[in-house]
Amino acid sequence: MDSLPPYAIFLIGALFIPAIGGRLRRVALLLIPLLSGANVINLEQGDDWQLLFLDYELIPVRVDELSLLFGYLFHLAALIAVIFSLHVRDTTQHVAGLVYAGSALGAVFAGDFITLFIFWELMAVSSAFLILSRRTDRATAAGLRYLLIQVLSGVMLLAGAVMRVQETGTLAFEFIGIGSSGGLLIFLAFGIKCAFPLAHNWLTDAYPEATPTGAVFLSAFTTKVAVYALARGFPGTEALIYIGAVMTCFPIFYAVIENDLRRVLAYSMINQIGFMVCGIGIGTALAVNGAVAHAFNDVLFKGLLMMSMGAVLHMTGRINGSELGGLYKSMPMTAGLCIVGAASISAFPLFSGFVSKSMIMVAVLQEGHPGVWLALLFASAGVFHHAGIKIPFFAFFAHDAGLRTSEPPNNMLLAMWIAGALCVFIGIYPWMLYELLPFEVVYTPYDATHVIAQLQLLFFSALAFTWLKLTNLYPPELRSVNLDAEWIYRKVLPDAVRGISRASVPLASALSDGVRGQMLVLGQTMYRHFGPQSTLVRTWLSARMVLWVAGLLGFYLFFYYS
Amino acid sequence: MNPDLAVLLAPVIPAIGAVLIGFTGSRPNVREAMTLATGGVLFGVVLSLYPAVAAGSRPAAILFASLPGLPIALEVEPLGMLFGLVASGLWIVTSVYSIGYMRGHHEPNQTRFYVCFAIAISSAMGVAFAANMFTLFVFYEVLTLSTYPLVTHSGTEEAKRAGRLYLGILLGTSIGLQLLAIVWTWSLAGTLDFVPGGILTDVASPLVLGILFALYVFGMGKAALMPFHRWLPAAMVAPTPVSALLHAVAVVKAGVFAILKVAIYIFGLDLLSASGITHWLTYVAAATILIASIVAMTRDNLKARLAYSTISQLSYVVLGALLANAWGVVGGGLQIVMHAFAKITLFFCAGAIMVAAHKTEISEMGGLGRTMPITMFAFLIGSLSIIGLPPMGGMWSKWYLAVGTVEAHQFLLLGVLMASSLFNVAYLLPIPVRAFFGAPPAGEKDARTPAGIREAPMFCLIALSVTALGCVWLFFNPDPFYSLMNQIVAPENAR
Amino acid sequence: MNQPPQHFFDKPENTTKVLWIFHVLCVGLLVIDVFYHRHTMHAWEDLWGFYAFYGFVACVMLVLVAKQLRKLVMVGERYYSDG
Amino acid sequence: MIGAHLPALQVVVPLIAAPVCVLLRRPRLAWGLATLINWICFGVATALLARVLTEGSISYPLGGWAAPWGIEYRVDVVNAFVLVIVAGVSALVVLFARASVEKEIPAERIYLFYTLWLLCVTGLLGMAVTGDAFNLFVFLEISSLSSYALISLGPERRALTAAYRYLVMGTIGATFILIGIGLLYMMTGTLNMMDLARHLPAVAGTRTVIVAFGFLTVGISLKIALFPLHSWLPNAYTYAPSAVSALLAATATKVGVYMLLRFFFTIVGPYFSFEVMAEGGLLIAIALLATVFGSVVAIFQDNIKSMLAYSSIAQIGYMVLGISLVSVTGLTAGIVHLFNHALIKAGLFMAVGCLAFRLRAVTLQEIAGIGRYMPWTMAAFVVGGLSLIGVPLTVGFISKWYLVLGALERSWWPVAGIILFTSLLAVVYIWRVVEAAYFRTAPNRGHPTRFQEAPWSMLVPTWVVILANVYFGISPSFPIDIAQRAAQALLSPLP
Repeated sequence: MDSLPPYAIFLIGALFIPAIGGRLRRVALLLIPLLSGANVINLEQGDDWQLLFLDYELIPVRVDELSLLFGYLFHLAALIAVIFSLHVRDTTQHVAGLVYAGSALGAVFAGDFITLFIFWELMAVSSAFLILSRRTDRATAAGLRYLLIQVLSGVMLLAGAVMRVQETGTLAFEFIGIGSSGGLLIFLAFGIKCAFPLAHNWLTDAYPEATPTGAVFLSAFTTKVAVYALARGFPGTEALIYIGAVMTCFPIFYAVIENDLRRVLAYSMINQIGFMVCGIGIGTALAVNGAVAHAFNDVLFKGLLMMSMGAVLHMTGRINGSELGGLYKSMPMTAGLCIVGAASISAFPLFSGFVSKSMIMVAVLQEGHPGVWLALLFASAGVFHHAGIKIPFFAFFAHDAGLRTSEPPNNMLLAMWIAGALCVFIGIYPWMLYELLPFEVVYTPYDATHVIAQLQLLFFSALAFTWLKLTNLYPPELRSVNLDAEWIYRKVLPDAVRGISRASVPLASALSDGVRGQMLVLGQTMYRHFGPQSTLVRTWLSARMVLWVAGLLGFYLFFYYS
Repeated sequence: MNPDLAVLLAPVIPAIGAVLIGFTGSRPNVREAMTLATGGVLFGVVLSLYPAVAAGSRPAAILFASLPGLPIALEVEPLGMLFGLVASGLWIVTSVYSIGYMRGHHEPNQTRFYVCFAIAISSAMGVAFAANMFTLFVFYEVLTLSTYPLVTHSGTEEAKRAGRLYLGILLGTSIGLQLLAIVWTWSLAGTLDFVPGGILTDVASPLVLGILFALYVFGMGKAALMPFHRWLPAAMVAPTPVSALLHAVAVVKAGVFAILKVAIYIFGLDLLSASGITHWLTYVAAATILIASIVAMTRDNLKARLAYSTISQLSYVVLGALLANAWGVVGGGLQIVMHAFAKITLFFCAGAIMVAAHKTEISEMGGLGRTMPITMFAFLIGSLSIIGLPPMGGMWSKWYLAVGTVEAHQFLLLGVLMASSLFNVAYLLPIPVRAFFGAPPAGEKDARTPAGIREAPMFCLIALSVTALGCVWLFFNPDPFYSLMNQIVAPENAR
Repeated sequence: MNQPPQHFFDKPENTTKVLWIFHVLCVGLLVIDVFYHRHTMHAWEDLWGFYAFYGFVACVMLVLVAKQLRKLVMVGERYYSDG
Repeated sequence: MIGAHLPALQVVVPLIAAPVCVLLRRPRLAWGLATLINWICFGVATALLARVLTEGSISYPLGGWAAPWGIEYRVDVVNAFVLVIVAGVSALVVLFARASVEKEIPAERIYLFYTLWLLCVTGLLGMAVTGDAFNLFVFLEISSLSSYALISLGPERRALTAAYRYLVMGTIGATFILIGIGLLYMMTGTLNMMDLARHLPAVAGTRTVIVAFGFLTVGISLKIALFPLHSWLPNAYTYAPSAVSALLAATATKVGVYMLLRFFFTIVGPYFSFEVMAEGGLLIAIALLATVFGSVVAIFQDNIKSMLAYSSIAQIGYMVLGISLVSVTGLTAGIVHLFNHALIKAGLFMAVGCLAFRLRAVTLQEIAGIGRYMPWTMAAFVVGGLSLIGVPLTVGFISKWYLVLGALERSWWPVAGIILFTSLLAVVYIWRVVEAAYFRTAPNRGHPTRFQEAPWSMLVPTWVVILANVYFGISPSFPIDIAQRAAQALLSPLP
């Protein structure tokens, strides 16, 4: 065992970054993912680490196809994100980004629940700083909400893990299944991180509030770790098929009417994860391969889209569709790369999304879920509609908003170029990706049926867009907030708490006043009866004392006789 | 050093220290040196006991014979070792901190402060190493009385009111309930010695045992179990080092420590779990955890919020004892350690903020991270440890407590622990987050324009950094404390 | 007088040209469906122009439903921050 | 040679010394003689106790007339113990008295004071030592009359009315006792206690004996100020000279309780007293009422002496409570509390005497902030107060321990609860003093010289008593052994 744990270089590097300044820091930032990548390339399957800690047998590193694939992917993502954020002069963001990437690596290589939990929570905390670093009141609030929900996921994982240890006697993170209550809790914990419906709002709430560079990190890791964890623990769980289908469909409605383009991307992210979740739920070799491959591609194209929007935000300071437009004039290269990302997410043939999403679609049909298949097809059309067309259209084309700027800094462009190139490369030559997948791939994406069907779907979706746009049926971009499930915890609950506390403050003070009053009355009563002037205590006349004595004697005698 | 002698010295050294501090009161530098020296020697002595105890031996000493069959005696067992280490170790740090704080804050009556502090530590050592319930009770009362002047240090009307409440609740519960329970135990069992496995097996009906146990649990007023918690927020009028060491470590932990002791060595876990007499009490502890957390959220005064947080966290230990199984006890014991390090850090930070920035209200602390980065970072670490997030030691205690609840099939309690973690996030993390990322309150110069760093006094910073690093260290190295606790629940595992 | 540089879509006729090309491509794709046999896994796929119509209808539905959704969920921008 | 006559010497020495004192006239000389005599008495009492402990009961026929016909002095463990208490306290208080008396009493009356003192001591010792019922009445009158006079010497005019009331009530009490003794004599024809005890069972249950029992109960209750016949006591203690308060509070009621023990256990016998007459239930109810009433009223007193007086009423309740449990533990508690309460109250009244030496009046208003001016006095008061509360390591705790234990042995745990509850009330009234003395700012005191510490001649005896509180709290085996033997002796059937 001559290699380091996959996450070590990131975490150790993060410790030293604050001490390094200026140009040297950029070199160090680049070196970290590269060195770590070299370390991971050397890892062989079965290079597991074992550790006896507090009488628990831990497996801090477990290397197999699945973890290795995500290991490579996360290095790639980290490298791109680091390059994209090289220009930033904010130690917090650099450190948080590195710790975040490192703990994501730790999570996918974790072979036991304790290790998984540790990195799960480390991810939550470190990623929150990427949101908080935006340093606006909105971002601070959103970051805290984000953290709260991530910790909720963490504690559910902890609770589930503890129950599972009691049920099975082992901490090893293998197939779990939802048959036991512990398994169910873990499932829900993964589900929160995976943005299951009704638990998805942390994503759409927080990611758009992150820093331009932070969002790139965020889009790469958290949900993908969750997808990995589902693929490891719950492949073939039927519920996931339907959950995935819902996840693909409902966000696109919100995406259509959402104004903040990064929030549109956040919704589309849920939509893409839905495909993966669905694939994991199907659970066949093809489906899981497709889900994992799609996760791989999603990191790249969603990263690319996030980066292009980040670049726009960085250069113009705006991100609402209603305030943008016509930027292709001053940012042509960004526009072009954005379109590459859009094509990839929409699964245009020759772009990366096509080679992975179709695997899931085929698997769904093979396993006999036509309804789900229709839903996914609808979502595919929809994703093109809102991510493929809406994002580039409203940002770079549409009505010229009069913004004149320039291309973003070179490091941003470079990062986007790398991501774009990879999207196209995988789209054209998917075999290298297929090699890495956990199961053997016997699937060919490029045949006439697939290509033509996909083109038909996409072109007519686009046709619908142009028709709606030309007839002004298309809803205009409006500055607004769209209520979603978060309404419950951002509005209903706080209002209820406020209402209760508003009602209870007078109640509590009345109560405490009442108690205080009662105590006072009690004190006064006691004083009246036992104070120096009370009947029992004040100096008695001798005659009265004698009377008492006589009375008592009588009482005693009576008592003795009876 | 001969372990038996070391046991004897543990309460004696700080008592001697108190005298020396009193005599050197006119020369502050000598006085503080004396405090630190006493702390160092004490910690050395306590530490020297560790190998023997970890190896399974039980050093003991008799101070003097009191009532027939009931000597004031000391004996070190693993749980006491754990508490003794924590209290004596953190005393040194607190002393360092006190030097910075008391001078920076220009507090009066500093000699009285240091003397009482030393006496309090002396009695905490006595509580930790008590060989029987009677000895524990004696030192417990000394602890109460010696900390009263610390609570009322400022001498204001508010401080006196708080002092009355402090004394009233602590003496009231200990005399009214705990003493009754002790005498009762004596009359049932004929002994009060702490014996592994307990001394009450087969001597009384479950009903009697249930009442007796409740008397003990509520009689330890220092554990701040609701409804006997009010003294703790009130005691926050004390100078911050007092709040830090006493109301996060020595005093409050003496309470929960005593409950654990009673559960393990008076009743015995088997008896407790078999008779099911603790069941309803677990809900009291759970309610305390939740209600105190909710109240903490509504407090804007930092120390008040921390006080309610302490109330909540203490009930974790109580819960651990009430679960009456091995894991609950391990979790409870670890929680004593983990919470001590984390909460003392938080109090140190609160005091540092008071000294350096003259702020007590949380709503005024926006943007403070720019002027006091070290302090606020330590605060963040402490908060994470309280919540139970890695890489902080607090994670391990939460883990074992969770295992304990599952072992006892108390899934509701598991839910309470988890919910409490979320509450902790909600009331602790906004403080450092707004300090680092929020804007300073209106009317203050915007700190985004480069302002000079105005950190707390150096002594304060050293102390709070040490404890914050302690939180991290405990994540990687909880084993010294874990193995102690493990020895209690699985004696065959003594290392 | 500093004339701002002219860009491609600044001329409406360019937009029209692009749209024309696009419409032709659409028709072409629909026509292709007649000339080749696709290997299908589900009967619906065999319907003529299934993917094309499905895509069109789906998107129109999506937008129209979303417009209705707006009536339900859209609130002011300061909805949450106003407490 | 002398050894054989110790019982007689115990009474005769002070009795003869009293008129000598009148002849001396000079204050210092009178004091010197009184001191000497008191210490001789103490020596005699100690020697008697030592002999009784080693050799068993001593019977001493006065004037050589054998038992049933002559007057027998009979010393067993019970009264030897009482003798030591009375003589010891008196010996210490008389040391204290010199300075105090010179301040409070006009010089020309001081020789009278010491004469009365010696007479009072004679009476108290005589009551304890005698084995003859009528002789007991005689000594009762001696002690009572001299104490009325002692009280009336108090510095305020109200001392006269207080003494007058005491006179009226005391006389009624003594008369009742006399009637009771007379009725018993009527039925048995003997006045010797042992003889009475032998003859009474034959006539038990007759109306005359029952009536005698009633008169004795009420009479003794009056003398020991058992609730509700307490009303003479507070004013008497409050307005008496400081030294007298200390002497009477520590000894007079103790001898009264001894009288109760003698009549109920030795003469009438526990079987008749508690089984036939069911005296136990009645006494417990009254004793509990006394403890609660005395404690509550004490809380509302502003004059510290009357606060202590009411506390005495409560403490007498404890003793009677212990006795009426009619078990070895209960009686041990009652008897050991005789001893302990003597130490507590003597110490406290002496500390208050020190305060009175410097202040106009010993009220809470007057003592504000006095802790800074009279640290030793107040420290003594605090330790005594802790002992009164029953804090561990003081004698007060030992008493409470046995009382609660006794109650629990009988499963009367509400009684145990009330005992502890009244301890809490004691916390409240003691704490009022502590707070006033230490935590209230002193009024502007005109003459700094007036507010010095009390003279050492007062402080030293005070501290001797206070330290005895602690010593016998830490190492209580001496009083407990004796009390246990006494309890067994009282409960065992006659030889």
